[in-house]
Amino acid sequence: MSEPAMLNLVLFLPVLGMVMLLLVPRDAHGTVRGLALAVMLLQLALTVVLYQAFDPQVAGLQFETRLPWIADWGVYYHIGLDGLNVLLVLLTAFLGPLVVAGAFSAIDKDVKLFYAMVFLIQFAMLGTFVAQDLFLFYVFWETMLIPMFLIIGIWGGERRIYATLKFVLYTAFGSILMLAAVIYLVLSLQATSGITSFAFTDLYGSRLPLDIQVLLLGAFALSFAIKVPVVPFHTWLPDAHVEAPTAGSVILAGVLLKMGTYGFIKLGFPLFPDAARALTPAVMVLAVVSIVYGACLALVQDDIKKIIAYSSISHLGYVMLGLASFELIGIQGAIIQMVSHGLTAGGLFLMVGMIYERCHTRDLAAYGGLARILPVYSVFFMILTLAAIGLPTTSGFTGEFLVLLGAFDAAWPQYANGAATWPLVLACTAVLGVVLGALYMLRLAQKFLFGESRAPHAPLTDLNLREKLILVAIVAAVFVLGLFPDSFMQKTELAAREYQQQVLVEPESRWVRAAPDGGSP
Amino acid sequence: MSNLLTLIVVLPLAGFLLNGLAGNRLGKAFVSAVGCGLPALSFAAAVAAFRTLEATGEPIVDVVFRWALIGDSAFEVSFYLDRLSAVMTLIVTGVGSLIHVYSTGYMKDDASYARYFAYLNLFLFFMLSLVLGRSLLVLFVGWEGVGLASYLLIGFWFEDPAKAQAGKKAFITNRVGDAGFLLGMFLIYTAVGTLEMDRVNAAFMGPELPAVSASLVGILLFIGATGKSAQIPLHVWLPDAMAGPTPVSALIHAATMVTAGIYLVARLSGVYLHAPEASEVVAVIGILTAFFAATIAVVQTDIKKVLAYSTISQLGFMFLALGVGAYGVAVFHLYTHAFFKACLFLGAGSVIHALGGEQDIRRMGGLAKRIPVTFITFAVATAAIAGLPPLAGFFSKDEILWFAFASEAGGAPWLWALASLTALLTAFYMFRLLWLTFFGQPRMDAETAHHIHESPWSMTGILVVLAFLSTVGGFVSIPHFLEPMLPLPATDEHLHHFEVPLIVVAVLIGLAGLAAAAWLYGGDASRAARLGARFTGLHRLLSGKYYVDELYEAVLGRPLWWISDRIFLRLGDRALIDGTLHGLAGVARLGAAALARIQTGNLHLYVWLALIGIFALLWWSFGHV
Amino acid sequence: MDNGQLLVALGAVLFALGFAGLVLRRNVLVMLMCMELMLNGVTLCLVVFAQQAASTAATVLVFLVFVVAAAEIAIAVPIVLLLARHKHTLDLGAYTDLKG
Amino acid sequence: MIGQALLWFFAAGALAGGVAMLVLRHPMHVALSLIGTMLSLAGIYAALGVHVVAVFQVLIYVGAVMVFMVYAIMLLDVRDTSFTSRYSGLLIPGVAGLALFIGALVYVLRREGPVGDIAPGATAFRVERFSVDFLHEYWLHFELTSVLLLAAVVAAIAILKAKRRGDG
Repeated sequence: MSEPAMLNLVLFLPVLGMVMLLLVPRDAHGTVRGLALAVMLLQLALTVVLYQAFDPQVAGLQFETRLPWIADWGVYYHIGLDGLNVLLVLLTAFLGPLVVAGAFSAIDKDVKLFYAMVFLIQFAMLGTFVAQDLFLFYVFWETMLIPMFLIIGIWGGERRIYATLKFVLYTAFGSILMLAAVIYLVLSLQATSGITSFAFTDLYGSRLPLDIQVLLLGAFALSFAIKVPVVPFHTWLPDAHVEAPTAGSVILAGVLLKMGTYGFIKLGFPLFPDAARALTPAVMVLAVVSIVYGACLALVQDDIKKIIAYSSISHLGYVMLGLASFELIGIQGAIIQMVSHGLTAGGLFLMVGMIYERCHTRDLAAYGGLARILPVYSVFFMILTLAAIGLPTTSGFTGEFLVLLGAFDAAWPQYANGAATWPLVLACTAVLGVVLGALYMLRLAQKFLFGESRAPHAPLTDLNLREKLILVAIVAAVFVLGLFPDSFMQKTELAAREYQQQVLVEPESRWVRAAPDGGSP
Repeated sequence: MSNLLTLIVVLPLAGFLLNGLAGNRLGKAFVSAVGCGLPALSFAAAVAAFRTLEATGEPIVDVVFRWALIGDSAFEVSFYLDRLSAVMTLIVTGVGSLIHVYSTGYMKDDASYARYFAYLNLFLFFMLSLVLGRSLLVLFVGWEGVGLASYLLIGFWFEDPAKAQAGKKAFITNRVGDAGFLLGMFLIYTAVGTLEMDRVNAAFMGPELPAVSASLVGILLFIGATGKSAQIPLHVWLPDAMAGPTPVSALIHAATMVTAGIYLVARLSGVYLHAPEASEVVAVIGILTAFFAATIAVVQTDIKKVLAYSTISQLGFMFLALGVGAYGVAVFHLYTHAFFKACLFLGAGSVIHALGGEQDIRRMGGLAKRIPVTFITFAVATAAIAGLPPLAGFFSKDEILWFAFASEAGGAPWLWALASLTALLTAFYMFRLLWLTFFGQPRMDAETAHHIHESPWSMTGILVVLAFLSTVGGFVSIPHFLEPMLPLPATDEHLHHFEVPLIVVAVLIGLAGLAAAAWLYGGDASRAARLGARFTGLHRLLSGKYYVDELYEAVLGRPLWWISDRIFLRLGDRALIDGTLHGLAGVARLGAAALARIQTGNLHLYVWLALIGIFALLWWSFGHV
Repeated sequence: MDNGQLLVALGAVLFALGFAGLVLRRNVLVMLMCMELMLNGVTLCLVVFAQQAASTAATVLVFLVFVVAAAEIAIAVPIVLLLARHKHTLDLGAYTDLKG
Repeated sequence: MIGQALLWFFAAGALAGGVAMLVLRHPMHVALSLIGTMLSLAGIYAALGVHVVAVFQVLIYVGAVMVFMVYAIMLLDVRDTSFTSRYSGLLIPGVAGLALFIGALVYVLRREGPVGDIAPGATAFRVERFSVDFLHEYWLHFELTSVLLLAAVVAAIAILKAKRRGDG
C-alpha cells in the first residue's frame, strides 16, 4: 500500500471501527471491547510504519492527499504529514489503545456508544492534526467537541452537566471567533490575490496590515488559548477533568490540549507573523503566568485529578514559552514537551482511574501509604510523578530542559545588548517554576504513596496484567523520549526551522504566491 | 578496553535493575551478591581506568550516544576521565562498595532489603554519571539523579510521615539550587555554545574570554552547589536527611553526594579562576556555613544530627578552600573527609544497632568496653576530623587553613581566624560526642543495656578498613597529584614564615578542643549542664538551629500557600474568572426569562407577530429595491 | 389592469385573507383551511409567472406544491384530531402548553 | 373575449370564497367556501390553458384534501367556544394587519405597473409535454415526492399510534 493511502487509512480507521461496532450486538461487551482494541492496535501499527517511512530530510508535506471537496470555494480534502504533526499523530495513535484498554473495566454503561465516541474523537483529533486545509481543519476541530461533550456528559461524575456545559461553551466561544477570522482571512486573500483557497500554504503567503493581523491572531489565539488552556482561560479544565471518566481525561490531557499549542505553531503564529512578533511579550507573559499560576493552584488542591489538571496548565505553559521563544531549541523542546505531557498526564490520569475503580474516591486525604499496600502501582505512579517533575532521563526533562534553554538563549542576547530585560526575567521565572513543579507533585506523591497505610475499601488488589501492560507501555515511552530523543527530534527539525523562518524572517523576503494571470495585487 | 568508563557507570545500573525488578523473588543472598558485587566490579574497572590514565597521561573520553542534535547544537552523552574525576570515581566506587558491604549487616532484618540495595545501586549509577559526565548536561542528569536516590533513601521507611517529609524537603531544597544550576548552565551554553566542561574551561582559560561575566556564571552554579552540598542558605535539608538508614547517611549525606557541589566548582575551576567575585562569595559562604554549623553541632543531642552538622561544617571548609583558589586542597579534604566521616557515620550506625535504635546521646554512655571495635574506630575517626596529627584530617585541614591565610587568590587573616575557631569547635563537639557516647556512666535503661552487642564482622570489618584509611589517607598528597590540572594558588612570600607556627596553632587547637570536651563532659557532665544553664538564650538559639526552618516556613512556605489558596484559587479562579462566567450565565438566564414572557403559548399572537415581521421586511425591501 | 396584474393581485389577496384568517379565527380546523387558502394564493402566482416564462419547471414546482399540501394536511388533520381528543375543544385559546 | 370574461368571473368567485371564509361561523361552511375558491382557481387555470394544473387542483385539493377536511369537521362537530365566539382576541390587530396587507398590495401594484399580459388559452402547459419533461428531466424530483409522501404516511400512522399509547 502506498503511504498516502495508508495515511488515509489511519485517519479513517476509527470511522471504520465505528461502523463495525454498529454490527455488534448491544450487550456483547466483550466483543465490543476486543474489536475496539484491535482496531486501535491496527491503527497504531500502521502509524508506526508511517512514522518509520517519514523522511526527516524532506522539508514540507509527505504522504499528501489532495482532492477537491467544495471546489467552488477552493476547499480541498488535503491531508499530509509534516514535522510538526508527525509526533502528535504518533502520540494520538499510541494513546488510542491505552485509552480503550484502560476503559475495559471502568465503563459498563452503554459500552458500544462509548467506544463509538472514542473512535469518533480519535478520528477528529487525527484529522485536525493532518488537515492541511483550513476549512477541513475547522470541520475536524469542531467535530472533536461533540464526542467529548457526550463522553463527559454521559459517563461523567456527579457534576458532569455543569462541567460539560462549561467545556463546550468555552470552546465553542473560541471557535466562533476563529471561524470569523478564517472567513475574513480567506476573503482577504481572495481580494488581494484573486485566489479562493483555504490551503495553509496559500494563506501563509497572505500579507495583511499589522493591525488586522493582530485582530485575527487575537481571534485565533483565543480559540487556541482556551484549548491549551492558557491562564486566564483555564477554569473549564479542572472541572472537565474531575467530572470526565478516565478515558475522557486521558484523551483530554493526552491529545486534546495539544490542539491548542499545535494550532499556535501550525496556524496562529505562521499565518500572522508580524502580529506574532508584536505580541510575543504578551504570549510569553501568559505562558509564564500559566506555569506559575497552574503550579500554585496544583499545590492547594485536594482532589487528585485536580492536581494533575492544574499541573497540565503549568506544563503547557512551558510549551507556549518554547513556541514563543522562536528559538530552534525552544521550539523543538516545545514539541517534545507536548508529547511528553501527553504521556505523563495521560498516564497519571489512567493511574488515578485505576485507583478510583478500587476505592471510589479521588480525595487525597482518604489515601496514604499506598506504597505498602500497592507496591507495583506505587512504582509506576512514582515514575510518572518524576517524569512530570521533569527528572532527567524522563521525557519531561527533555522537554522542559530544551524549552528553558531555548527561552534563555533567546532572552540573554536581548538583555546583554540592552534591548530588553523582560524576556530574561520571564525565562528566569520559568526556571523557578521547576521548583514549584517538584513541590506540588511531591506533595501528591507524599500524601498518596507514603505515610501510614490507609485507603477506602481495603484490602486492595494490586495491578492486574492489563493495567501493568498499559503502564509499561507508557513508562517505556517516557524513558525512550527521555534518553533517546534524538531520532524524534530529527523528524521534526526541518519543520521547526521552517516555522521559525515563517515567523522571524521579514515579509519582504518571505515567499509570496504569485497571483494568477494578473490578479489585482 | 575502550568502553571502560561506560562500564563503570552501567554496572550499578544493572544492579539496580536486577534488584529492583527481581530482587524480592531471588532471596537475600542473591541481592547481596548483586548489590555488593557490581559496585565492587565497578571499583575494579575504575582502578583499571585509573591505571590507563596514569600510563598515558591523557584524559580518557568515552562517547556513548548523541542525546540530541538541534541545529548546530549537539548534546552528547559522553564520559570523561581525568585526574580529578579519577579521584572522585575511586572515592565513590571505593567507599560506596565498602558501605554496600556494611549494609548487608546493618539492613539484614529489613523487609525491604532488595529495595534498599536497588536504591543504593541506583544512587551509585547517578553519582558516577555525575562524576564522569563530560558535559554539564550529563553531570546534571547525575546531579538530579542522586537527588532522587537521596529522596528515596531518606524516605526509605516511608510509613513514618516525618521521614517521608524529610525526603521531600531534601528534594525541594535541592530543586531550588538546581534552578540556579540550570540558569548557570544556560548562561554557559549561551556564551560558549557547548556544555562540555573541558571545552568550557578551555574557553574561559583561552585568549578570548566568552562575552559573559564569569562571576555571574560562577554564582549561579554555586547556588546549585549550595543546594547539593548543604551550604547556607540551602543547608536545612541535610540534618533532616538523617531520617534515612545510617549507611545511607554515610554514603550519600557524608562521603559522596553532598560533595558534588565541591566537585562541580573544582571541575569548572577554569570559570572560577576568572571569577574573583564568585570565588569570594564561595569562600565567605563556605566559612560562614562552617562556623554556624559547628556552633549548632555543639548542642545537638542526636548522634546523627551532630554528624550531620559536622558534615555541613566540613563542606564549608571545602568551599572555603575552593573560594581561595586551592581547588586541589578542597578535593584533598573531600577525600579524607570521605573516609573519616563515613567511618563516623558507620560507627554511629553500629552504636545505634547495638542500642536497638537509640540515637539520643543523652541516653548513651559507657559503651567503650561493650563495643570495643566500634569505639576504637570511632575514636580514630574523631581524632582525624579534629585534625590531630598524623591522621588524615590533619593534613587536609591544615592546608585549607594555610591557603585561607596566605592565598593570593582571596586568602585573608580573618578567614583563617574564623576557620581556626571553627576547627576548635569541631574538635570540641566531636570529642563531646565521643565522651557522651562511650565514656561516663551508662544512661540507657536496663533492658537496652542488657542487649548491647558488638556488630557483626561485615560491619566492624568495614569500620576497621575506614579507620585505617582515615589514619593513612593523609599521606597521599592529592593536591600534588592534581596539580597538573588544578594548580595551587600562589601564596604571599612575606607570609611564609607563618607556615610552621600556624601548623602548631592548628595542632594546639585540636588538643584544646579535646581538653575542653574532657573537662566539661568528664565525670557526670555537670559542668556542661551549668554552662548551658548560664547561657540559656544562646543554648536555645543553637538548639533551635538559629530557627532557619521556622524562618523559611514563615517567609516562604506560608505565604506561598496563602497566595495560592487565597489569591489564586479563591480570588482568581473562583471569584474573578468563574465569577465572571457565572455572572454572564446569570445575565443570559435573566434575559431568557424576560424573553420567555413573549412565549405566551398563544398561537394567534405568534402569527400576528409574524405578520408584523413580514411588514417590516416589506418596508425594508421597498426602501432598498 | 391587465390579466397578469389581476391574477397576481388575486393571489396576493388570497394570501392576505388566509393570513388574516389565521390571526382572526379561533377554530383550529378553520385555521388549517386558511393555510390552504394561503397556499392556493401562492400557487396562483406561481402559475402566472410560469405562464409568463413558459417553463415546464414551474409546472413541476406547482405539482410539487400540491403534493406537499396533501402531505401537510395528511399529517395536520390527525394532529388536530389528537388535540381535540386531548383537550375536548377545537379552540386554539386552550392550546397554551408551550407557554414559556 | 369569453376567456377574458371567464377569468374575471372566476377571480370574483375566488375572492368571494376567501372573504366568506373569514366571516362564516360554522367550519363546514368555511370548508364549502374554500372549495368554492379552489374550484374558481381551477377555472382560472383552465381558462389560462394550463389544464394539467386545473385537473390537479380539482383532483388533489378538492378531491382529496378537502374531502379529508370535511370528514374531520364532521368527526369533530364540537359546538365549543370556538363556535360561539368565532374570532380570537386579536380581532382589531388582525383586521389592521389585513388592511395593511391590502394597502401594501395596492401600493406595489401601482408602483410596479403592469406585470405583463397573459393571454388565456396559451399552450405552455400541454399535457404530453409536461409528462415527458416530468419523467425525463425531473424524475428525481418525482421520486423524492414519493419519498415525502411515504414519510407523511409513516408520520400519520405514528401519530395515530401515539394517540393509542397516550390513551392506554
